[in-house]
Amino acid sequence: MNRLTREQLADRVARDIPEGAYVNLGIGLPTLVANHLPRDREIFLQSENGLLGMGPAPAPGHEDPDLINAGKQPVTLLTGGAYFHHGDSFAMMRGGHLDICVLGAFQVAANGDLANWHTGASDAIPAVGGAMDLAIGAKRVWVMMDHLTRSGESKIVAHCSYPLTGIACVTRIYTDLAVIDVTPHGLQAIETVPGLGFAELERLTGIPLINAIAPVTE
Amino acid sequence: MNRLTREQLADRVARDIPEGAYVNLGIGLPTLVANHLPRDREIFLQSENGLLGMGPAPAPGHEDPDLINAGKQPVTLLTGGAYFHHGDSFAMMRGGHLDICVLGAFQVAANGDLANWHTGASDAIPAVGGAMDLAIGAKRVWVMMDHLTRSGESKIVAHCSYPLTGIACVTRIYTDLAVIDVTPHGLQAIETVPGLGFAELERLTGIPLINAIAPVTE
Amino acid sequence: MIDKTVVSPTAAVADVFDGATVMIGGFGTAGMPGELIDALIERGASDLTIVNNNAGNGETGLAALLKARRVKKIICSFPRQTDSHVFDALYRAGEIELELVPQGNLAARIQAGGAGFGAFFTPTGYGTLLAEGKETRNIGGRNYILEYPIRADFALIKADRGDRWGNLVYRKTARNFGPIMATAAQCTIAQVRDVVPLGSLDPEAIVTPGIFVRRVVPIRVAQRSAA
Amino acid sequence: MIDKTVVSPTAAVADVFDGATVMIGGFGTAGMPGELIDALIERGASDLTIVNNNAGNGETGLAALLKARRVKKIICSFPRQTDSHVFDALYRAGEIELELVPQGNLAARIQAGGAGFGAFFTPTGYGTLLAEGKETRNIGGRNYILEYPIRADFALIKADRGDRWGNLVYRKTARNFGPIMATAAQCTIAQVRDVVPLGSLDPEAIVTPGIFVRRVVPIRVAQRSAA
Repeated sequence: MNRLTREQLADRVARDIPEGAYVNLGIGLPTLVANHLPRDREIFLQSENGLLGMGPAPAPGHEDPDLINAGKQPVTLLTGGAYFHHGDSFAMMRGGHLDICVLGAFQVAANGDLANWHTGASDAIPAVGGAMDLAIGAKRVWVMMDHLTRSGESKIVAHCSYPLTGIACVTRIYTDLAVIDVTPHGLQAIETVPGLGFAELERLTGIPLINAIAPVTE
Repeated sequence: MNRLTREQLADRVARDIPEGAYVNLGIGLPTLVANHLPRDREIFLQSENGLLGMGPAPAPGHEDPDLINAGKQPVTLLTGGAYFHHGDSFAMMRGGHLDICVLGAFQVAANGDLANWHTGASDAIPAVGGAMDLAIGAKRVWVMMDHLTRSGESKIVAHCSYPLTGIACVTRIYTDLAVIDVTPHGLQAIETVPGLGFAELERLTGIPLINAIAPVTE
Repeated sequence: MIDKTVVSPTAAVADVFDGATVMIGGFGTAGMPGELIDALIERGASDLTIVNNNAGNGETGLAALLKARRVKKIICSFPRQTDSHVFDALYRAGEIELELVPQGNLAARIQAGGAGFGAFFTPTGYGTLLAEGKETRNIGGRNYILEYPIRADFALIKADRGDRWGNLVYRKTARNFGPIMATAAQCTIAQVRDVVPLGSLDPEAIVTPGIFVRRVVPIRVAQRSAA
Repeated sequence: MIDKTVVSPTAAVADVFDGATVMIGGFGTAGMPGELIDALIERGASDLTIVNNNAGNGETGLAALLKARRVKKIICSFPRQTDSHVFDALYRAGEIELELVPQGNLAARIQAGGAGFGAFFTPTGYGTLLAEGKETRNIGGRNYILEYPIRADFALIKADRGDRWGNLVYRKTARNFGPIMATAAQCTIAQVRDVVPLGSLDPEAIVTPGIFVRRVVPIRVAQRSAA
């Protein structure tokens, strides 16, 4: 079995974003998706700090401290992009206007519960940012994460043990091992990496999955 | 006794608007105040339909159908004025940012209740516009009206018989006979037209007033 | 390539269905999307619920839609005007339902619809006829009523210029309800004086970002003045 | 003649009092009014409640205000950052109170403060730790929590250009919280790169109309880069 690298995972997610989609990429891993968007599609990236039509990182030496993304990294604005204030930006997010948001996660539960803002450790300094708004606002919430923790535990769980970001909000999970849809009937695996069968995926995940993996027909 | 004409009343109100005030003039009679603002003061007129820094009516032939006031009459924009949408406009009004609004009225009660939107007649088609927002939003709500109805009844009453626009919201009443403050202790007359004494004013008004009319010292 | 331009007003409103809730921009005739309304009349959809500040002026635009008896209910703040005789007659005949909303609550309810809120406590209208039956609450010594969002299936608005991504700028006080209605409808259709090349609109001055706009319909001024 | 220009940052913040609630614009350092914060530190007002998206970066600006121990409480969405060591240390020592608010609820609470609402039902945070103890309600099948407005005694913000009436325009994503904080404070103080003559700002593109701004403080770029 070949786990996807971070860049391969970003590429896999990017492939599913259709032309014309309005998309927010969360800080961290999801930010990588921007570099993999198909160049022949017009896709609109929104950043919570007040821009729509976010472009790639500027050339070195052309950074503008007044033009940053949610992760506070320098970005650019595409021709046709627009700036707006935080009130308007979160109205856009909360109001269901984004087609897709892609978020990192600590855990996703079988019902789509998301935990991605707080480890729950008593000495941790909590910080939430826009995560809870994105979790409940976008039409589709995609999670992008490693399937397993460093110690080998599944991050897809029956019930989240970390504090929640949003309830039953995740619609699809992209991991380095599989693509899994959250459905009313349960988690439905639709794709695995080459060399990984459904049974082994289910064993690694540790909770029941539905097998909806398309047979390889080539 | 010399009742003020409409223009004299507008002039009287205008005299009390200080430099730098943000002011909304309601439709109808209050609109006349704009023509009487002292030319040596910078006063900011707001119009509910999305402009701040409203100027006088345009010269004939220079009307712009896209530049109107709340009464849908053509106006102009002063240098330094700004346009905004209805959400922002009513946030400005409801949020307490206007120093003064001047409204017409059917009736004002002793506690400052205002009735100015609906006669209550069963066959009347009700229309409220921005009146209720103005009544509760501005720091000071001034009413500008005839003291008496055409049939000679006082429009200043113990309790409004017409449907209310806002509760205990009026702070000052300018009529063609007097200037009256709404205070926690009751209605306090501070000025009458020449030839009208306090006793006669109170008799015409029909409810108790407090006499705070400054003696003529000249 | 994304191009939201739709050349014909008729095509732009072709999917407005019977029973739809339709927001229509404008304050009086300023900002009223006359050509889109004409196309809507031609389209023939009926039993509409209309959200507009007013209830039509004269015999054109919204008044013509009312006169064609396509409107079941209107949600507005100021129906009665000197030239609102079409509405007045329908209302007196009991042939149109009126939900009268103070103008600021109307704006705020539309904004709440666009921004995903469930309800909000507003001071406007407390203690008046228009608050009858509504939930009230005293918060911090002040009285409020609870108001709910308004959302629509379609918003028909008029802007000044737009681009193929749906970005819009407006003209003077014709801006009024356009930007907030654009956020609260499933499908926002904007008629504009001109569709300009992408990048022509200053990103600092775009009032409605394209995310809120599905279709942009250029109406040449010659066409407009004939309407 | 109305002229809201105040040449000195020190004079502009001279009436900020002990115990005041002060909104400070900025998302990270973009839009942070560095010179006004420096003047506030110099002013010496203490026991402040600060509203900002973050809790300071490095050792300058808001972090310096925290380090000077002038802040009793901070209301923010994202205090923990790679360079938030000043806040981190105060927080771990129990020397600063933190009210953590999801970013969109923070923005909406500030807007509600500016717009005169009493409270609002928002879906964000429902069912999470940050909703504990808050009123909830199911409206139309969706769950919401009730959030209350935030208002302030002062707002310190940074804009790009302003005029003597207090009209402001911003620059790129440095706009962020400035326009909404300006509406929610008793006294809004804006530092700008330049005070331009009245009429220089396009009335269609003014983001903050002057009604929301009490003082405009020009900070020349040379000054700014030295901060």
